[in-house]
Amino acid sequence: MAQPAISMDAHQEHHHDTFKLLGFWIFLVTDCIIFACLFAVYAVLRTHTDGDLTGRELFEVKGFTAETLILLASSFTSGLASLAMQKGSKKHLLGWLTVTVLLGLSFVGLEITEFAKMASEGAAISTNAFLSSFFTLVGTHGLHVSFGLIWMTGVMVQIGRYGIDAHTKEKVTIVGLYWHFLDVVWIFIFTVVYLLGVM
Amino acid sequence: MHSHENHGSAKTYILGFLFSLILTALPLWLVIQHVMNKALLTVAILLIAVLQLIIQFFFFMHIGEGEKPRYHVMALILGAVMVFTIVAGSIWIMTFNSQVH
Amino acid sequence: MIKPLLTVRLWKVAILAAGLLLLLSGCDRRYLIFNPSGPVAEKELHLIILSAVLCAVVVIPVLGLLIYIVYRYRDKPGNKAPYTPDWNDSKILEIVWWGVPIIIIGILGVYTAKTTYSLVKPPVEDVKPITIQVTSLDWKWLFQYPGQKIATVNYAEIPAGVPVQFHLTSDQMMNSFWVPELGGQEYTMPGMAMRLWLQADQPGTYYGSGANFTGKGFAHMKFKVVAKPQAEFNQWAKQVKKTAPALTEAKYEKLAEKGLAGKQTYSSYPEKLFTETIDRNGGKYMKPEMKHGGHDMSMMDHDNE
Amino acid sequence: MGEKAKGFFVTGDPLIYGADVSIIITLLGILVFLTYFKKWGWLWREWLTTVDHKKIGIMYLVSSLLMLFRGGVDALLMRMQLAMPNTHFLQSQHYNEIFTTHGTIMILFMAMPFMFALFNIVIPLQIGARDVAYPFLNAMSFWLFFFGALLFNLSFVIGGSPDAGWLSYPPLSELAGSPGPGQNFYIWGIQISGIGSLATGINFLVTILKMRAPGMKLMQMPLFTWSVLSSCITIIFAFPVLTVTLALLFVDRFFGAHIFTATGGGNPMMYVNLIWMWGHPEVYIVVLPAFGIYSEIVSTFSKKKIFGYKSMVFSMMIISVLGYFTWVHHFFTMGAGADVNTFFAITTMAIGIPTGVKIFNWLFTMFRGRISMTQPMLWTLAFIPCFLVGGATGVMLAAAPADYQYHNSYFLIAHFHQTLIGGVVFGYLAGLYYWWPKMFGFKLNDRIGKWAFWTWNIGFYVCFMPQYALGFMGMTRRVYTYGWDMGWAPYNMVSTAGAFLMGIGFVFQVWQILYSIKHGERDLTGDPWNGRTLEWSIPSPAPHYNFAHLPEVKSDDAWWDMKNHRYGAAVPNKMKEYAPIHMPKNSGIPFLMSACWFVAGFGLTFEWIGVGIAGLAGVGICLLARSFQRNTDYYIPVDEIKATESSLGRVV
Repeated sequence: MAQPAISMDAHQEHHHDTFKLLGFWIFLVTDCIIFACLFAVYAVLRTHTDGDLTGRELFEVKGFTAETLILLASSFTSGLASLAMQKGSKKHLLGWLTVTVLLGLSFVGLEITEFAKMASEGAAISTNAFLSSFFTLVGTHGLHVSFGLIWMTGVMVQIGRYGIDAHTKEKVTIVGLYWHFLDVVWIFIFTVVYLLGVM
Repeated sequence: MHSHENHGSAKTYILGFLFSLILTALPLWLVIQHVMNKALLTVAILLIAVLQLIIQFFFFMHIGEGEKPRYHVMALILGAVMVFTIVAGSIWIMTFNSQVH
Repeated sequence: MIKPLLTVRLWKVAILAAGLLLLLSGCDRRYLIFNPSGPVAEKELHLIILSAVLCAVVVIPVLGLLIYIVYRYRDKPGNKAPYTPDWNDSKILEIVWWGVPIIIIGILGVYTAKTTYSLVKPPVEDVKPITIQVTSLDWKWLFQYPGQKIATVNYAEIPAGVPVQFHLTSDQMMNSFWVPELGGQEYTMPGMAMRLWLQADQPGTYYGSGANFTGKGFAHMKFKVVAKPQAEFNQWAKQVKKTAPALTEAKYEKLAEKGLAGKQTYSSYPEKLFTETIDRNGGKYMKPEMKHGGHDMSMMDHDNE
Repeated sequence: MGEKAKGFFVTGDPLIYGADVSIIITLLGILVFLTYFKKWGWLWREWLTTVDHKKIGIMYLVSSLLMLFRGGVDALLMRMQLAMPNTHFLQSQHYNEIFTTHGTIMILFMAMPFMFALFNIVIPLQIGARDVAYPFLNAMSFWLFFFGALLFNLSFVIGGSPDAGWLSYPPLSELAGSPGPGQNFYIWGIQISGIGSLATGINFLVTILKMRAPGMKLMQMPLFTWSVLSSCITIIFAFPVLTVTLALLFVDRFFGAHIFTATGGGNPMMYVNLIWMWGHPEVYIVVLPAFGIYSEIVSTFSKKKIFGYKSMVFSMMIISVLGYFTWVHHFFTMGAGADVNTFFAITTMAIGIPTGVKIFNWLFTMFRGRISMTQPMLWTLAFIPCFLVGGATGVMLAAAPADYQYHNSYFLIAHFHQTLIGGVVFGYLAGLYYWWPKMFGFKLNDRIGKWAFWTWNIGFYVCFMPQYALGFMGMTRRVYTYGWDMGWAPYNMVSTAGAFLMGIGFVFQVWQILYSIKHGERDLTGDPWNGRTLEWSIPSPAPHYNFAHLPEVKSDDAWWDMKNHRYGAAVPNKMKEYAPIHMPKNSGIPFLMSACWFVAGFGLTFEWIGVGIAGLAGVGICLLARSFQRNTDYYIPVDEIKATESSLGRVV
């Protein structure tokens, strides 16, 4: 970066920024395919309870509604973070990212509690096909969220160290996109798994 | 990167958030109150979910932005077709329609 | 009406193909697929011949063209053939080679669809069919005759000229039930009851085998299907009923252990053995959909009860 | 643990002891060589940490040729066992392992890396770019593939090979059917390399969309570039499905879940459904780039523009998307019903249409051209009849009721070997001969090459034509032995002879490479074939920045038109000043991170949770370390560019 950029290379540099974003969008599409397969498995196996409890008996409206709202709110706050970044306010950017991470942590916490409770009621991943597909689908999403939390924390440390520059801007944009995407996936988990489950 | 700084405003984020809240509450209410029969309800809440997806794509993820040609939008559309193929195709195939008449 | 309409229409095509097939097979009895011994295998053979002929219509001229072009336009000093380095487009030619394959695939598609739908129906309508329940085990085949209440292992007897509906399942690994001279195969899947219609026109002994890999003993999962005139078949069944031992739960357990087995014959079997096998392997989830016909693409017919 | 330790090393088979000894000797040899000649630093700096697409391509190539050898030996062992009835050369268990590894290796560890080798070596040069879009990710893809393949091959000597078939259908591949670690090796070997393949798909998609030379429009891209684009589109939609399917199988095996099990409500057919959703597009992934290669070669060696360019592009795009809608033809016989079967039969036949169109276009490219019989062209000409017949038997297989008779028989085996060898392998070999001078700066010897070509080709037909007949005779795949009663013996004998001929062909090629390293015709022009596309405009081998000046493209066949001063295209940029070139720095992280994946995969294979977690933690640390890296690139100064260019004989 220290070298003076010549016009041709400046042109290329500019491209490199949009490259990363395009590549990340395509990655998100591949992630969509991953979730599509898990949804397909869940849709096929959701009645295969092998005589055990069904979704209606296992899912708690209060719990999954809280999870939904928390994740939605965190998606909103991560949006506010990128807004703060565009205004150049490092303080607000870090503030909103912290709120996002805290919301994300409470989401993961709630999910772990929910899973633990189900397991204690004898509804574990090895119980039957329905629960296997439930835990893999919702668990994969949970893993994505957990990964996102570590990533976002890493980005926050970098903002703390380097401030808002081209590198950190790009990172915030991409991790924000990832975070919104996880909320979009959750909309379908909320609908297909939980709402159809308690219907 | 600096040429199109327009990554949404506070207004779009707040609007998107409000819409999403409504579109979350609505299907929840429909399901808890059993407003219609199961088949219709299923279709309704799935449609609402798709609507919320579209809202978030535009208000949170700003898919309309970026330089042309918008390859990421093409990728998403093709991705949507594939997602539909995977889910609907699997259900169709696995609805074990054994060769009985 | 023993021969369906398809046969008559395809007859001429079949004669054309006969030369080719003669070269290939010499109509040797060892080429099981070219020796259909029942209506199902016959229909399938007709489709095979039709598809081969339709493909040959394209393949042979193209091969000729290839040889001609490569010879004519080879890079050799003094080659007087025309040379047009920038000629790269011709609407008419493009239409021809998009059009011809589309037509060929269209014809083949129609016949494929017809045959596919016809094979889910009994091969003949006016004879009362019999049912045989087939269970693939590691590594042997169990045949149960719900009509006669007898069971056999690694061989099956059937009445000639009578449509047989095989109900196929597996109590272990997925296999595939194949008697080439009588017709194509169908998988045996744990938890599912697949239906396969076959029929032998003439008495005879037909080769059958498992076609989907199941592990160590897979290569030995062969069986014979013996077709007999109805009277002899009845006689055989009666004889078995009188003389053979019974297949008890305990004996079935033993039979289901991994290993090879010889031919066996049983005068009876636990009545619900077949359905219980299916249910135990997840079959209970398949039933409601089977009744529905299940054409609905949404998840509605997966409702919790 | 004691039980497990006892089964840790594979014992009891002289073939495997022999392999053990030769592996140890080879490894020792390499270690001694590197230490004695003080090459460790060189290895690390020039290869293990490189992000140069050309070097990565060469590493892919070497690995894939090694895997071709391993897969080929597997094939020969199988053919030896089947040459005669009732042979006791291999036990059932051993035979099952060998056909499983043969299939997996040939598709995932031979065809895929061979394809990626050509992607890497050719694409940036062909579109006039200095590197791929994400050079770091590109290096990571390679090392993920490398360590995935290593893990898979390790099963041969440690723990035992997988033995449930190359697609490992459950319930056989579940814990109940395959209790040993072999199946876990399969899952993690493929999973780790699969992540790399997915990343490569994204990488080249963005490279082609975003990094073309100034002026090159989409419809001016060379057809190989188009074919890679279509192949990458298929990769990004197909590979995630493989990832999920294998992950779910592992969840079943590791956590005792019931997704694909026969018990507990699981559904094995769902696995078959999912794995073919990847598996079928996979064959198009590997064959589409081969189509691109043929297009380049036919046009170059007929000295004529490719015929029906638009039609070629259109048909490749149709294939890449329609390839996603045909997967059920792999299990017509699972009783999904007449509706499903008819639908997928027709989509499958329909995909034959664009494929057929391409053959006509190649023919008419040669028509009124001037065909030179070089090695790349020979393989291309051999491909056409072979693929034509293979494609025709594919259409025959697509007719669902006919498939009931072919399914899992040797007819099917003959069919897919004809498309995969005749289509894919011939294509990659043609590409290898074509671009070899660009990679290494010399041509491969012609005389030995012709010997290799003819033994390969005659061997192919001798090997696989009898297998069609065996299919008609009712011989099913994956039987390790058979009797005298069915009359299969003579055909099997002939087939085995053919397989050995192909083996001899491979030996000729190894000899050809070794011989040509010493005696091959040097390429000093950079354009030994009188090529048409940009990769031939630069020296062979290409300097590490590829293009001293980015070329400006005004037409398709860009280099051809530059050479012939057409469409206002000048000989590129002679007069322009050089400018410093922006390049990515080397990095050791891809290698280390993939090594951590290997540790994780190995731990999870043996269910040693601690090792698994340690490996995954290592992966995480590498990711974070990369995220914190800032100075990841540098500039090549003008003096260095000048020096390099003049040493390569280019005017400065």
